[in-house]
Amino acid sequence: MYLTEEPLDITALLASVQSAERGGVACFLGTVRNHHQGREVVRLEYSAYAPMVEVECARIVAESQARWDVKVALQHRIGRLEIGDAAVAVAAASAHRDEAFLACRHVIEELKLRVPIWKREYYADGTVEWVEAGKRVSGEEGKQEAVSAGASDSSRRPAARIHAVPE
Amino acid sequence: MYLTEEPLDITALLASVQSAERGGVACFLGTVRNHHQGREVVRLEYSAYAPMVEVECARIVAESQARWDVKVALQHRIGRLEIGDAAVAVAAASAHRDEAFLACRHVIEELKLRVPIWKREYYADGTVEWVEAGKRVSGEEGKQEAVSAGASDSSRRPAARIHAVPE
Amino acid sequence: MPVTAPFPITVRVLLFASYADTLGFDSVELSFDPPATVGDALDRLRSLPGGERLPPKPLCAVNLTHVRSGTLLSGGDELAILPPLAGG
Amino acid sequence: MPVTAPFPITVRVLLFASYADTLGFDSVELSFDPPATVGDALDRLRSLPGGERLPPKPLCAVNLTHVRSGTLLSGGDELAILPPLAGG
Repeated sequence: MYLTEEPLDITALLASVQSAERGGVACFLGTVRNHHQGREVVRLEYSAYAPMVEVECARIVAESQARWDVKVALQHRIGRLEIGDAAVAVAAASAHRDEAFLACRHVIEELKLRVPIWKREYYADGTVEWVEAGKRVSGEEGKQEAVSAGASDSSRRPAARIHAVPE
Repeated sequence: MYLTEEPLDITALLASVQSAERGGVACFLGTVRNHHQGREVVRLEYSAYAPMVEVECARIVAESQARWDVKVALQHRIGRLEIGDAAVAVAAASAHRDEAFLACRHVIEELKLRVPIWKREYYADGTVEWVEAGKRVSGEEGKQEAVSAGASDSSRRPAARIHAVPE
Repeated sequence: MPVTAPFPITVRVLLFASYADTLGFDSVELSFDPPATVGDALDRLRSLPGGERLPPKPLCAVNLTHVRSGTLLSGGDELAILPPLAGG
Repeated sequence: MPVTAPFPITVRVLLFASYADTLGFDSVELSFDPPATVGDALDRLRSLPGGERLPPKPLCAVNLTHVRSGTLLSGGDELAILPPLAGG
């Protein structure tokens, strides 16, 4: 399982790729920051299209292991996360550290591009917003693929889309 | 202290660089392999010019933190290590994962080039040899800087330099 | 030879995150006369309240695989409309 | 003006790993009439038993800093001759 609601266990992830043949292990940890675009974040909530996360992560792992002489592991946490919590962890072990670094970097980049996970930020001012590839979803700031790009009548776009806290 | 005789504590190293502002942590772990150039290794012994290790590691950390917006930590273990034990660990945390990866990679490369640490491999056949940047020190295989390059009288070079186990 | 009338196909459409908020639901079954593409399903969604705010080319997946909007749908497909991803 | 005879300087030389094995010791004090360089100290080591097997340009450090062989030595310096590094 690539998705978990439990705190990520980095030691276990590292152990899962290490072996006596693979002496170099590169890893990456993405943790929850306390700020985003100048606003104070108090916590996050990650949600996912879980079955596709499993399939897409398995593809990324298989592609990386075919491309480099590595063993790769990754995990992404969903649900409620606090500041400093690890949201994602990637580990890549190889006999050659160059390949370990390349594979580790590749996996985190592909994960961000391909794996269906979404993040909702809870701000200190009480508002809550979906975050989309580094942008908040709001009427004027959304990029092409963000909600709101379809309508040309700007009166239909709220200045900022405030989402309710989920049930 | 960058040198330790104790097992490396990866979790503590990661925690030492993480913060609420730095969401991306890249790390590298170098562990003891069970083979080297086709020979079975049973364990290693690392030794060091300890005062210079401390100074040189501090320089590498300072240089990396000046060059990128990162916090860096590293540790190298010395003494007797078994197969699978972590010999070196590097962690670099940044608000930007690109910088975390670059700094982490830089630190491990610089460490290998600059930090005075040596490794002696103990083989399954009972022999023991110093390892120098991926080469064993032996009469015919040593590279330019290895012991033995000075003498032109090949009769003075042992076919393979077998070192005694240290006291 | 007589032309057989196409049998309508039904696909399940899943919406996530901001798109589910925008449309007000996270799952719906839509029926189409084949051939129907992912783009056709998107057009149908755009005709629903809030659907006009979907972007021109959202990320889409059919049966857990990323697809382009020209991809043909088959009966029983699971079509997911994916807001910009924010994992990691 | 009279020429003052140079006062000899003493440096501590440290050998590590394979070099210590080769020379048979890991520390020695050497004295020189200044000016003396790292290269002069290496030449002195090469005149000792086993010293002929030191490479032409070993890595050297003075007072915990990597230096080139042309570096001038001062009294009290700690000169370390470093076999090829194998950390990591």
